[in-house]
Amino acid sequence: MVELTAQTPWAALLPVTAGATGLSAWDPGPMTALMPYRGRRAALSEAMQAAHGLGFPDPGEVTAAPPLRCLWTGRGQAFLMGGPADPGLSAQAALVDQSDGWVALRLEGETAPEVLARLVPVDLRPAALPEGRTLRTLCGHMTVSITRAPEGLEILAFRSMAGTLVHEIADAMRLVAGRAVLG
Amino acid sequence: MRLSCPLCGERDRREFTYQGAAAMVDRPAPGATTEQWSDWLHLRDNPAGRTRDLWYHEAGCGAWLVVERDTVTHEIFGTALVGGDHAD
Amino acid sequence: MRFSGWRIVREGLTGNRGWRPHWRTPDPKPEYDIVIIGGGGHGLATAFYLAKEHGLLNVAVLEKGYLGGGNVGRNTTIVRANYNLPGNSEFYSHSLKLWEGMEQELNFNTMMSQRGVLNLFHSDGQRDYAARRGNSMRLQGDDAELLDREQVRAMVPYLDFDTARFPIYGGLFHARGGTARHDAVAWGYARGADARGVDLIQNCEVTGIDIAGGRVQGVQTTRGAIRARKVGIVVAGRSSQVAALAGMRLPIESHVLQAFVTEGLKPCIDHVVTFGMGHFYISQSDKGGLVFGGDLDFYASYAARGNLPMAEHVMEAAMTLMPMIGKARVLRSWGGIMDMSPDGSPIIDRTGIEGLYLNCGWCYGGFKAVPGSGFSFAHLIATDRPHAPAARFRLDRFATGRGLMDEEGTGAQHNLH
Amino acid sequence: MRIDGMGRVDRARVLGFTFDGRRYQGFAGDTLASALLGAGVRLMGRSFKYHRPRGPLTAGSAEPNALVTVGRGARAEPNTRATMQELYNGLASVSQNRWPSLALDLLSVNDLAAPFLGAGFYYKTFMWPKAFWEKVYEPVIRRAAGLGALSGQPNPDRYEKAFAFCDVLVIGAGPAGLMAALAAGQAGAQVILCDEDAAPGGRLLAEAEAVDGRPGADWTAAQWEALRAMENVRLMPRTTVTGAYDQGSYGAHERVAQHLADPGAAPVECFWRIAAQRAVLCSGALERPIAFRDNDRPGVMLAGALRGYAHRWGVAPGRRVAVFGNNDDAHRTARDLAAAGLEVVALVDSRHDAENRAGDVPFFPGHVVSRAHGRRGLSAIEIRGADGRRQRVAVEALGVSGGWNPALHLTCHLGARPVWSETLAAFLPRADAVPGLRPAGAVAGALSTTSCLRDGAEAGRAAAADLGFAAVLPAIPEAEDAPGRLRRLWAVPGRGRAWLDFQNDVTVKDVKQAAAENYASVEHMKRYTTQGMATDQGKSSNIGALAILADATGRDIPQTGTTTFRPPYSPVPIAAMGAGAQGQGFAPVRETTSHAQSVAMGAPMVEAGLWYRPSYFPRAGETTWRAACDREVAMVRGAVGICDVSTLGKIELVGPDVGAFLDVVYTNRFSTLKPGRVRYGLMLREDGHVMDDGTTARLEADRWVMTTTTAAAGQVMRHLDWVQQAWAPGMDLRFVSVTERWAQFAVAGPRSRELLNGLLDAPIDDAGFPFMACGPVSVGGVAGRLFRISFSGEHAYEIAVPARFGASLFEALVARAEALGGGAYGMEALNVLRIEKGHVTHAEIHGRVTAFDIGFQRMISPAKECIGKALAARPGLVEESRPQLVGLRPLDGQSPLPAGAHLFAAEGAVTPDTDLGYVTSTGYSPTLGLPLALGFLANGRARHGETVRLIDRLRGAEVACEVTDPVAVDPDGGRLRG
Repeated sequence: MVELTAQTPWAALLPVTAGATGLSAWDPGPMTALMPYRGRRAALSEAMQAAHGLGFPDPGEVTAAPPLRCLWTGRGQAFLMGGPADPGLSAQAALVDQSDGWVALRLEGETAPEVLARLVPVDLRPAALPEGRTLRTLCGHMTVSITRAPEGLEILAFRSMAGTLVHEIADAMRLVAGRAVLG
Repeated sequence: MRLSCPLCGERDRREFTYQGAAAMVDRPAPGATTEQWSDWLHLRDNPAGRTRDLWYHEAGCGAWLVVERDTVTHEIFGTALVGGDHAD
Repeated sequence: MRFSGWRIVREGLTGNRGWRPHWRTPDPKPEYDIVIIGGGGHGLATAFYLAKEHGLLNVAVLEKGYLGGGNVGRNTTIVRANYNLPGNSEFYSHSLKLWEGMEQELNFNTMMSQRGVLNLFHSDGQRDYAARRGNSMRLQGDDAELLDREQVRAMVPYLDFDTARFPIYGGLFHARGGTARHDAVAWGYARGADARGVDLIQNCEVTGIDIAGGRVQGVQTTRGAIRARKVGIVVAGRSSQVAALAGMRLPIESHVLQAFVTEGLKPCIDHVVTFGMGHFYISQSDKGGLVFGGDLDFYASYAARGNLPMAEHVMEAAMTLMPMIGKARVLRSWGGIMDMSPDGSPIIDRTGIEGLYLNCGWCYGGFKAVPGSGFSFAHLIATDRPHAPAARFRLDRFATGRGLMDEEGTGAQHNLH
Repeated sequence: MRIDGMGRVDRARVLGFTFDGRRYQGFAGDTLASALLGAGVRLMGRSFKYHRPRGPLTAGSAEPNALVTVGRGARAEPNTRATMQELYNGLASVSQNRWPSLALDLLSVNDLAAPFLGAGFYYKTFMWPKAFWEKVYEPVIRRAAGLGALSGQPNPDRYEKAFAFCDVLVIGAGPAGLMAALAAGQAGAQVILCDEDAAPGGRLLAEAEAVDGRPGADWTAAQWEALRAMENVRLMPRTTVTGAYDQGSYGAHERVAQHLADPGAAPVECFWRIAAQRAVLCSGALERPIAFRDNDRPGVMLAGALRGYAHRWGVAPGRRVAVFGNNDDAHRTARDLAAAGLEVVALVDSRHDAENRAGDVPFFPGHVVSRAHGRRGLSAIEIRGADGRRQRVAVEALGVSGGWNPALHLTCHLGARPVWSETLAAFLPRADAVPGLRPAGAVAGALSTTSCLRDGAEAGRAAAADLGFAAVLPAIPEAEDAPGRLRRLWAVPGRGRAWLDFQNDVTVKDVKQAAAENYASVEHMKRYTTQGMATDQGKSSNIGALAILADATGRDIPQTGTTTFRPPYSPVPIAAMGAGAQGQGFAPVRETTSHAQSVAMGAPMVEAGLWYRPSYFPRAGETTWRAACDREVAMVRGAVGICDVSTLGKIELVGPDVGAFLDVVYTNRFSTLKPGRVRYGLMLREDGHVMDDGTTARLEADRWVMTTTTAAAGQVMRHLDWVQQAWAPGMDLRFVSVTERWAQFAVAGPRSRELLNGLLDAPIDDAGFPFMACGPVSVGGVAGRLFRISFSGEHAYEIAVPARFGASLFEALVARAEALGGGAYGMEALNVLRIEKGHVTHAEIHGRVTAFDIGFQRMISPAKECIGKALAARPGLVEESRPQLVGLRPLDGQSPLPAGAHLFAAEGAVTPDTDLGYVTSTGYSPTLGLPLALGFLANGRARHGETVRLIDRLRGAEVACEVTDPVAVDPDGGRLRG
């Protein structure tokens, strides 16, 4: 029998540190897109509470029941992360496996919002994006999901674009660090 | 230019894809004549002033929006989800 | 007054006191044979050719602002005949020939500069389409040359051939294409039309089109009613509003297209160069400014100004294609209102109303069309028969599906161009 | 020259620099212009048209004359305003637009020919002979024109773009801006305060006056520190707000490190996109000159600039100075210069009733300066009285003040026109010109420092209060409060040329000539004379020019109107607005899971949209791509090939109504598809033309996966979202892209099943997995999906596994394929395989073709509605004369068939009217041993078997071809099913 090995090509590119920020990868584990059927959002949320102890998030919201988290990711859509989704949820929602589809990065450090301000057209400072909030937007020319976690800003992007994503964020980190030297 | 997405809040225009007059929502019923179809697809009021048009929050939540705005001043009066609140 | 080098010397030696108005400022007469609504490039050229080619002199051009104040004065000045599809191909071919004789025809230096238009391609697929287009141009009798990467490098060595995201595979070169001094085109036609007796009436907005028995009777304006046997509408950027005065709904959406110019620089770009993987085209004016543009801002607008995302896209395209212009500074940006038709091609046609003629839908290609459009529209108005090179610019093609001219292949419906 | 005891430069820090190769010294805090003036240099540039010698007119960003090139080699910055460039040690600068040298410029011969080079002269000549324009006249004109030169090399500097967000954006850190920021900041609003200058203070830096009992500069420094201490206030010096856009968007250009010899790792410049809920515009006012004969001599400058050079930098263009004005502010200049110890030899005031406010200086009320003397530098002025009597006074510097124009440019960026104020003899901004933006201070017409402070504070308070902050008006510091008076004077009548637009050499005569030639609209005058079109966009000259035009055309100024101010306020480098795109940054790179291995195998990677795909996999001994391609095709036809097809869009659809939904978006019916089966589908745009094609598999009763082409994946997703949200909200289905989730590989060829059965955890057979079947499989314990579909026309599969296993699976597949006599194949082979099978790609479905054109008319189900169906039935879209998809092969069996060639009848003329079609795809078929092509031919389906001529004039090809069915290999599909 063939043995397939898991590979994440961006592992070789990370971590990156520049100035006051650090960029690293993290493993989001199983990810399931939850998309409630028509009129079933509340029912889905209840079923999720029963099965996982967290509800379906409102727009921009993250619900959590460690190790599980559920990130709002779009109109009628959220990603359950940190563990598999209860198959029973499929009575209320379309469930589609998204594992492996996304590269997950974390940007840590006080100047993380300044770094992403080079790439992201949304205010990511803590006052605008506090912990427990998430949003969909652009990072450079790529669509991303950005969430504020206790450790820093988490960025999900399409797996195939991992190289560009790392490169562009690392570049921004270096520019911000370069400015800091100017005083 | 900034648009308010009902789900995501105020966002830069670069997150949105434009799709023209909101009249496109009112697709002719089955059985309409070719002329009716052609008029629907091609002819436009194209107002210099208040209009309703379609925007897709492509780099955001994936919602299609009807935006009411002014084509001369670019003032925006309001945005709403196409198809209503069927699943947000 | 005939212009020439001798005239300049004579005036210079006598204190430049002999210069006379290039056109009169007439009051509108109560009646004309033909009223042209719109004193832009197309309208002025139409009036000029009505007078010159058809001997029709009892003509007025009504302009709500100043002559040449619309898109003829706010474009990137590119002239070319490098279209692929039947309809566009023969029309722009004819138009280019008129450009080539324009200065002598008008006795006005419009600075038509046939410095060559180079359309770059960046993949095998784009090369194939460039070849198809180039063959259409050759077939039409126009020039086209397919250059490989090394030939492109020899011609425009300042492009980024080594590190750009989308490598340059080659280019389609159209040597007879180039640029012209945009304002001068409007002024030249205005002066020529005026000299032949056409009344150019500025600050005169048309507020109504009088129709009786299915036939046009004249127009209402801010300077009074004017009777006319024939009325031509040629008002890019306001086509829907003026057509609505005649009860018509057009297949037009109005969009804003931005353009940019840098500070003056010593000569560094000798051709018109266009990028194939993003929206960017550039040339250098005789004054030294880099003149460049991109795509529509992509939202319906009558504001003649744009927003930053498209401006940034254009600058980004510039930087990936020709990083040597990075230190050139953008001096000014502006916007024009484009008549966008569903398939991206224009309309020159009769309407359902007798004596009322329509010229619109030039999208972002109107400048190079100025002489051809004026010539063909004049022919249509004067003879009531379409002029052969413009015969495919029919208003009914969207209803019939015949002769759609979707050059870009993005779709013969709105908002896809 | 330096003025002892004046200026705020740091005389302890001496900085060396060069100008045109000569070494000079300046001080920390100098600009290049102030350092040159300090070193006794007045001549800094040449004008555009007449190459007149010029010195600085201003001390700021509106400078039209003192433009130089700073830096060396590829880092050289042409057209840098010497008045804005901060001095650093080692700065190298050179003058521009002169040859051979600044002092001796041969093209200044143009100035002697000026009578022949008036407004618009070039429209009237250079037309004969016809061919001479491009060959003779234009090259000469181009070389003479232009200012600085680009280096011609790629830009080595780093630039960035960034976004910023605030409640209140304050534009300008002069007295009004500082107070506005303070008021809004104290209220708790998030504030951004931008100023184009390196140092805050605006005019306060250029004045001697006190604010709050302290020197203005000291007061400014204290305010700045107070603002810096506020967490909610962000200070952005060296940042010009360049444009106002919709909904409170602003562009701003920051010169991050242009004041340093070495930027280090920092960007040199940054282009900001600022989103602000409210803005306060405190951009101040710009002084305007008065035109008189030869008023462009080096040493003639704006009075406020002359005063500023003395106060801020302690320099002057010479010891003997004069001041000429039509207003009280000119008196202040004379007073301050005298106090600085300069010899003020004349204060000339055009107002006969003016009172001397300058103290003990020679005063000439009711006089004008009618002429300047001294070619390369001012040596004397001619003062003329009301009685016409003239006197010549030797001076080295003259300050001119014609009044002040509010710097209202940003308020016009959204299209609003300014309003003429008779009282101020200036245009003022409309209060509602830019929604959310309020002009305050001098830009709003406030005349005294006190009124600026008060207006700024009130505007800052109001902006914060408007947003719900509890804002109070800060205490207004005490300052000068004397409103100035002014009597209009635009140009001094008289002989000779009097300059309006210094850089473009537009004189009063030119404007009058334009009017005489009926270029009477202000836009006509501008475009005809080039007034206001230089690098300063007419900041100092526009109002004077239009006043002269108004006079010449018998109108007043409001009737004449203004030209339009447009972004940017001051020029922005392309590299800043396009930051990040140089090289690879223009678009993201998408890599498949097999990317690294394909590269390792030597495959050239080619762009496919944003993706990279392998072109071919060369093997030892293969010297051309064709050799590799032929071998790969043969491999697939004879054994088995592996191709990464992960770039195709994959959309997973779930729910009871998916089938019904697909019936709407596809032309053919999908609701009847059984679970475990796959169907090919065609999508139309609403205009009846083909949008995309691909297969959709019904994995389970309620679970489907659609594939799109690589190119159209985004468009199809947008389309599906549209159809569902707009037209099918009642249908119960949900979908999401899974393109990135699955790595998918084609396993194609007669030995494909054999390969798979050596790999899959459970073998498959034809009964369980017939053509167009799909189902779950397990590979080494990993759950995957298998589809029996074929683009190559062979017995083939596509196998998908979670992306993390993609690289590993690719490796295993290739190894096993090679063991079976096959291997990996790339895009070239893929293309040949599909051409042999007559399968279309976007080369054929290029947006202008219909289902009818590609022979798929019967795929438009007559039994149901679908998108595009109604308009696909338009008569023009189903006519037999339309070009239809055909196959082509050369009659001689060997001539290549270039794509892009056109098709003509075997005999007859070759004209646009006889054009029958064109070639879309081409390749050499190793299977058949001859070139094949696909193309579109008028009435093509009825012409199979006929001969047509392929003509490619670009590449000199003419080939007689046989028209065939598009399918050249295995037309009955036996290999697919076998």
